[in-house]
Amino acid sequence: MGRSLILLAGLAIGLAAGVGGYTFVYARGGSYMTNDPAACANCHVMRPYYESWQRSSHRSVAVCNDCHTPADPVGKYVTKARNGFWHSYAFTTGDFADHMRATPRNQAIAEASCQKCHADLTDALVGVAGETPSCVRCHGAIGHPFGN
Amino acid sequence: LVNIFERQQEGRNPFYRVVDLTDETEDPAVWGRNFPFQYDSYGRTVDQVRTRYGGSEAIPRVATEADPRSVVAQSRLEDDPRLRTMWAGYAFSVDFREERGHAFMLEDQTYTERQTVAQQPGTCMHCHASVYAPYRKLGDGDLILGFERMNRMPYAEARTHVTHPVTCLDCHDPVSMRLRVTRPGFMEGIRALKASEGVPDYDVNASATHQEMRAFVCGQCHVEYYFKGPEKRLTYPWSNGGKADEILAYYDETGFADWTHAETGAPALKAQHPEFELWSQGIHARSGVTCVDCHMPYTRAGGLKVSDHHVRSPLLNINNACQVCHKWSEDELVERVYTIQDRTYQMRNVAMDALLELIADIRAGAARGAADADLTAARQAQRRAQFLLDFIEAENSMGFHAPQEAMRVLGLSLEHTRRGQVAIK
Amino acid sequence: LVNIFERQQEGRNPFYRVVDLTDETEDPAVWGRNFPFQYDSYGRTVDQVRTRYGGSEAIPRVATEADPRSVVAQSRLEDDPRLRTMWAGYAFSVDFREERGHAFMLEDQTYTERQTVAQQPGTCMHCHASVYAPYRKLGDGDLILGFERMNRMPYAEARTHVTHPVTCLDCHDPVSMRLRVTRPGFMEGIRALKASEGVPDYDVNASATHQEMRAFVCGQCHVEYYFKGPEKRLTYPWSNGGKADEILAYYDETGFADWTHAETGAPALKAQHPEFELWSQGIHARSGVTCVDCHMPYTRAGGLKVSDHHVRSPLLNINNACQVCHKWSEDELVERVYTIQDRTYQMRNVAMDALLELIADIRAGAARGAADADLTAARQAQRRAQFLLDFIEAENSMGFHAPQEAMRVLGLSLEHTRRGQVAIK
Ligand code: HEC
Ligand code: HEC
Ligand code: HEC
Ligand code: HEC
Ligand code: HEC
Ligand code: HEC
Ligand code: HEC
Ligand code: HEC
Ligand code: HEC
Ligand code: HEC
Ligand code: HEC
Ligand code: HEC
Ligand code: HEC
Ligand code: HEC
Ligand SMILES: [Ca+2]
Ligand SMILES: [Ca+2]
Repeated sequence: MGRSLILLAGLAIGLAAGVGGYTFVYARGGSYMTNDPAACANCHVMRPYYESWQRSSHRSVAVCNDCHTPADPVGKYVTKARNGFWHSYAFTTGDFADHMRATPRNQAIAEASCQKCHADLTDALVGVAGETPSCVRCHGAIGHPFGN
Repeated sequence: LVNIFERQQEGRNPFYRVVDLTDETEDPAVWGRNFPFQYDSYGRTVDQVRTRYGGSEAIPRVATEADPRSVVAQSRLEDDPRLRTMWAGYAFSVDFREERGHAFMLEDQTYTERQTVAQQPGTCMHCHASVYAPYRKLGDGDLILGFERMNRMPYAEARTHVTHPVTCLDCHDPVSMRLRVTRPGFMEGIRALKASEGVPDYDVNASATHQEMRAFVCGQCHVEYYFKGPEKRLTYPWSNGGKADEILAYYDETGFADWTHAETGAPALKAQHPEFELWSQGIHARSGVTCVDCHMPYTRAGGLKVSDHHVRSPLLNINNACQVCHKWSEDELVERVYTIQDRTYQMRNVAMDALLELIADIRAGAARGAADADLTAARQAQRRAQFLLDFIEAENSMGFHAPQEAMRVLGLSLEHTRRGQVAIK
Repeated sequence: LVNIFERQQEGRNPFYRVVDLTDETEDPAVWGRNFPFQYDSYGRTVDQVRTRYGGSEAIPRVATEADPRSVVAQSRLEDDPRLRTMWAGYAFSVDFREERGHAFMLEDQTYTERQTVAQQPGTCMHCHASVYAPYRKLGDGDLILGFERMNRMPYAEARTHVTHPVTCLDCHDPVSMRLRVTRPGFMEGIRALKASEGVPDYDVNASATHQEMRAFVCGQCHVEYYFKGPEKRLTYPWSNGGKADEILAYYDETGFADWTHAETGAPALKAQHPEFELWSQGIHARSGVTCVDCHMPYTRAGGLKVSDHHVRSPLLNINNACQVCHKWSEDELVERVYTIQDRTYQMRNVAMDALLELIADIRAGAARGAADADLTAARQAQRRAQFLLDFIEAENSMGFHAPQEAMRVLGLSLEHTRRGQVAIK
């Protein structure tokens, strides 16, 4: 099946379901709506990240969506739909790198997520910096310790 | 009258401002009332602890009229007498010590014997005292003008205009607490450097990112410099670029020399603490890791994360300085640093022994009346070999800030020595 | 959408065994029926793509009776004619090419002109053919005995005993698929190295960790070596340690020389591909990062995670080779490698120009009848400078495997050259 066709199919159903169409159903993407990390691990390509998260200091305190979706409820589902669609599309076509990198948009979301829980602790440095410094720069391993 | 510093939406900057700070507030104790954690750690820069190549050792001495210090750092000249030969005829051959914490900067400069054997200019003050307020006062509000005026004074006179070592005011805006560059030498130096990279009219305080500022505040002083012209203007020689050989090319083009070598007559150069320049060539700089990340790492203080103002060797603070980014054990991290430093030290010694051979060869050549052309070539080689060697010798991380680059520079030093010996033998 | 269905299936499926493999199964095609992914990628080592300092370029040539190859890699001698002088009088000065993929190892060895200008021993086969089964056959089941017997044969005779380049059998146990060391040269070399570190009677296949094995399988061949004694026993010179200067000390103690330099009469040494030795001194080795992590990284084949058997330059495969550990962009990672390699290349050239000056000085010295003592000292210096330079020149990562150590070795080379010139001038 041609990529453009998949894209169309994906778009059609995807928009309806809010996330990646056929893939969505088949890959138990319904769970995309839940907060259960196992949902993300439905895709074997997510498994390494799931596993590294399980080894992270945060496994007991934060799930995928705490760090990979924005705080506000609307943005949360918009992001899920957006990622859900593109991940489903990429997964279906197999068109993605073995070692994926968060898109700038999702990097920003992950960065911002730290503040959700640590604002009190970091107010001082954030205030003086005049901008929120990158937390990931030093705490890169927080969600996923060395080696996915 | 407790007024809480204006909070942005999420309630940032929960500092209680018990006093108002202005651009005239020099005394760190006053700032300390608003920021006790930072003030306390700032005060701890009086500690003296030695590492294999860094830190410093507290050497007791009998205080005298001329030099009231009862404790100094170890003498580098006694550790390695070859330095006396390298610097023959220059003040550094009389007194050169391991550097220690910020708290000592003003007294160490005031009482070094380098002051007694030579007449030093007010320019020196730029990096050893809190000069921001004094410059502005001298310049009737104009920082640069005050800088120029103090440069021209004899050291003793300039000394009467300053009171503190580097203090809060020198790195922070008193109202926003943002980092800022207050040193004319760096403002002009970084402008020249950016220009050499094709960025015109660079204004550091307007254009630098927050991340860059975490290195620039240190680059104000931890850099190679010289005094330009009769007005002794402090100048950072970066208009060709910041690498050791680019700086050497700048000095060769301008024909500048710090002094004439007493044993060979070579137009010699002295390199000084180019931490900022060497760091810039390393993998950490390339990865956005700044001086502050390692020398003032965040630390937990009560319910806050604060920057450790006890500026010191990271080897004395591995946990905060390195382990957030590197999951290796403390011992392993120290070993990694020592492995890098030991290699650098080995090559430094090879290059220094070779340089001393060249110096001896030039003396012998002059004694037996070698051809002027050969002598001149050999002296030029000595000037260059010596500057490149000194660049790594004077840099204070023993190569850690950029391990491969440090070895490249030492290799180039050895190459100049070789050519000099070929020319004169 | 079949695509995704397959992927979920693969996700669960382990590989099937359609054929049984034994210690006699040499043909990779047979193994390929059980392991198609690995076999396919293994086959791709015929690709030739060039990077700034690595990979290789496919140069078409007219096949001849003597050399039927219609494509070879670029000549390193044409790229840098100074190598001819460094190796004057040795086979390498006649033909030396950039190395290419594993698929070519046997034919490139068979047809290099180094075979026509010199009589090579069967020992050569150790690293260019699948010798595991042939050794055991020759030794009536005894690997070491077979190794010794083939070493003593002339190359042409030994050649008739082998069929394949390195193949599955050489790195894998046919039943468990576990990694294993099959090369006597490495078994004995690593034993000597461990002994020098105080570990007696080291048996690599019994004692090595899985992680170590991921470097040892490569260390079987990517190492410095020489042929010991009349029985031409392949020997890895590690009993003093694996650093360049420790290996040089070993050769000096044993008084070994590869050949006599044609222009100076120096007892010269040739260093060859010490990737394993240099890597061992680097930060990656220290961090447990092995050859395989970068040159055979895990890759997604359908839903399976397999090791990429297309062994090649990691710069042609940055995402799998580097980005698993480094979050930098591909361009940035390539730039980091080139920055390291360019520095190494600069110092390599400085050291080589200096060496050629020394060679000229020795010739001039001999011509004007300089004192024997001086000539001997200069020739010793040439031997040492040359070996250390060649150690980095012959190493194939242009310094990347251990950037600072590579510069240290080049610096030591330059130092020997300097001393040699001082001795003879
Ligand atoms: C405590 C915060 C946190 C949690 C919980 C977390 N992650 Fe992450 N994740 C991050 C950060 C930080 C990054 C890196 C973003 C960057 O580099 O800018 C990241 C990156 C990723 C990436 C992209 C790979 C990369 O390196 O850019 C994937 C995929 C991912 N996470 C999946 C998951 C999944 C699946 C889960 C749940 C099983 C999860 N994450 C849980 C913080 C988290
Ligand atoms: C339908 C399969 C699937 C599911 C379910 C899935 N992912 Fe992914 N995800 C992918 C694929 C495929 C990619 C690679 C996309 C690319 O690189 O273009 C990816 C990439 C990512 C990335 C990095 C790239 C980016 O877009 O920033 C993050 C972060 C991520 N996923 C998080 C999650 C989280 C969190 C969940 C659960 C809420 C999740 N994924 C569920 C398939 C999936
Ligand atoms: C859903 C809430 C939540 C999010 C989101 C979150 N954290 Fe945490 N984090 C916690 C909790 C709870 C702890 C453990 C309690 C404590 O020590 O404060 C913790 C601990 C930590 C610690 C100290 C322990 C350790 O693992 O070193 C660091 C550092 C940290 N978080 C950084 C981050 C960064 C960086 C991010 C964003 C990438 C992040 N956190 C996102 C809740 C969160
Ligand atoms: C320059 C490096 C750096 C950056 C940037 C950084 N941190 Fe940290 N962080 C540290 C260090 C060092 C510590 C350890 C402090 C200690 O343990 O004394 C730390 C500790 C923490 C802790 C644990 C405190 C404790 O011991 O309970 C949390 C939570 C945290 N950081 C969150 C963040 C967040 C959120 C950000 C982004 C706003 C951030 N960090 C940015 C270096 C950094
Ligand atoms: C990645 C960490 C790191 C960064 C970034 C870094 N340094 Fe260092 N620095 C070190 C280490 C490690 C040493 C060696 C300390 C020792 O030998 O005890 C050192 C040594 C020093 C010394 C001598 C310290 C002493 O105890 O004598 C000075 C001064 C210095 N650095 C200044 C700087 C400046 C200025 C910058 C930025 C331009 C910088 N450093 C960037 C880690 C760092
Ligand atoms: C106003 C000039 C000035 C500024 C700005 C400055 N330093 Fe220094 N620094 C000095 C001087 C002078 C000394 C030596 C003091 C002495 O030996 O008496 C010194 C010493 C040091 C030492 C050596 C301490 C020891 O124990 O040996 C370190 C480390 C250091 N500085 C790092 C930094 C860092 C990091 C920054 C920026 C955050 C910085 N400095 C900013 C002038 C400065
Ligand atoms: C561009 C900034 C700068 C200027 C200008 C400067 N210094 Fe320093 N000085 C430093 C730094 C940084 C250190 C700490 C690093 C080191 O010692 O290498 C230092 C260290 C010292 C030390 C302690 C170590 C030693 O050398 O014994 C003395 C004394 C000293 N300076 C004297 C002077 C004198 C005298 C002058 C003027 C002729 C001067 N300095 C000008 C930046 C400067
Ligand atoms: C040599 C430069 C320097 C001096 C002197 C200095 N600071 Fe800082 N200070 C810094 C740097 C760098 C940071 C980190 C700022 C950032 O990253 O935004 C910092 C951060 C701070 C912060 C913000 C919270 C935190 O800890 O990160 C406060 C408050 C502060 N300093 C107060 C002081 C006070 C009070 C003094 C004098 C007693 C002082 N500083 C002296 C360099 C300096
Ligand atoms: C804010 C993060 C950060 C901090 C803090 C940090 N490093 Fe690094 N370090 C890096 C990065 C990034 C690299 C480059 C390799 C990579 O991309 O992972 C690196 C590389 C290194 C290397 C290998 C490069 C070389 O020069 O050989 C050593 C050794 C090292 N760091 C030691 C240290 C030590 C010791 C400290 C503390 C004094 C330290 N680092 C502090 C991030 C950091
Ligand atoms: C951290 C990654 C890494 C590790 C570990 C590593 N290498 Fe490399 N290797 C490289 C890079 C990068 C190059 C340079 C490739 C280029 O210049 O195109 C290279 C080059 C080579 C080359 C020349 C390749 C060519 O294309 O010409 C050989 C052969 C080699 N390595 C063998 C080894 C061996 C054997 C080991 C283990 C003993 C090893 N490498 C370990 C990254 C690595
Ligand atoms: C049996 C000996 C042997 C073993 C085992 C071996 N190699 Fe090689 N390797 C060679 C030879 C011979 C060549 C050169 C072939 C040629 O040029 O014809 C080579 C070439 C290479 C190249 C250069 C490819 C290019 O494009 O330039 C790389 C990279 C390499 N090997 C890496 C490895 C790694 C990694 C391992 C272990 C997983 C390994 N080798 C195991 C003998 C071996
Ligand atoms: C200890 C293992 C080993 C032995 C023994 C060995 N080689 Fe190699 N050979 C290699 C490796 C590894 C390479 C690829 C790396 C390189 O070319 O530097 C290689 C590359 C080559 C190449 C291709 C590149 C070039 O030099 O033109 C030729 C031809 C070659 N060897 C011939 C021989 C001959 C002839 C002998 C015997 C005199 C021999 N080899 C013995 C390991 C070995
Ligand atoms: C130069 C050495 C070498 C050769 C030749 C070689 N392999 Fe491998 N192979 C490896 C290494 C290294 C691994 C990684 C093993 C590990 O880390 O456990 C590996 C892994 C494997 C695995 C395990 C699954 C995986 O991909 O990680 C299989 C199956 C395999 N190889 C099959 C083969 C086959 C079939 C051939 C011949 C066509 C072959 N190998 C030739 C070195 C080699
Ligand atoms: C399995 C993990 C891993 C892989 C794969 C890996 N690295 Fe590294 N790399 C490291 C570690 C660990 C360090 C040491 C610094 C540290 O502790 O973070 C490092 C350090 C470095 C450094 C700084 C040290 C130096 O020599 O300057 C560079 C550059 C680098 N890596 C590039 C690469 C490149 C290019 C590749 C791929 C060819 C690669 N790395 C593959 C883990 C890895
Ligand atoms: Ca010191
Ligand atoms: Ca090659």
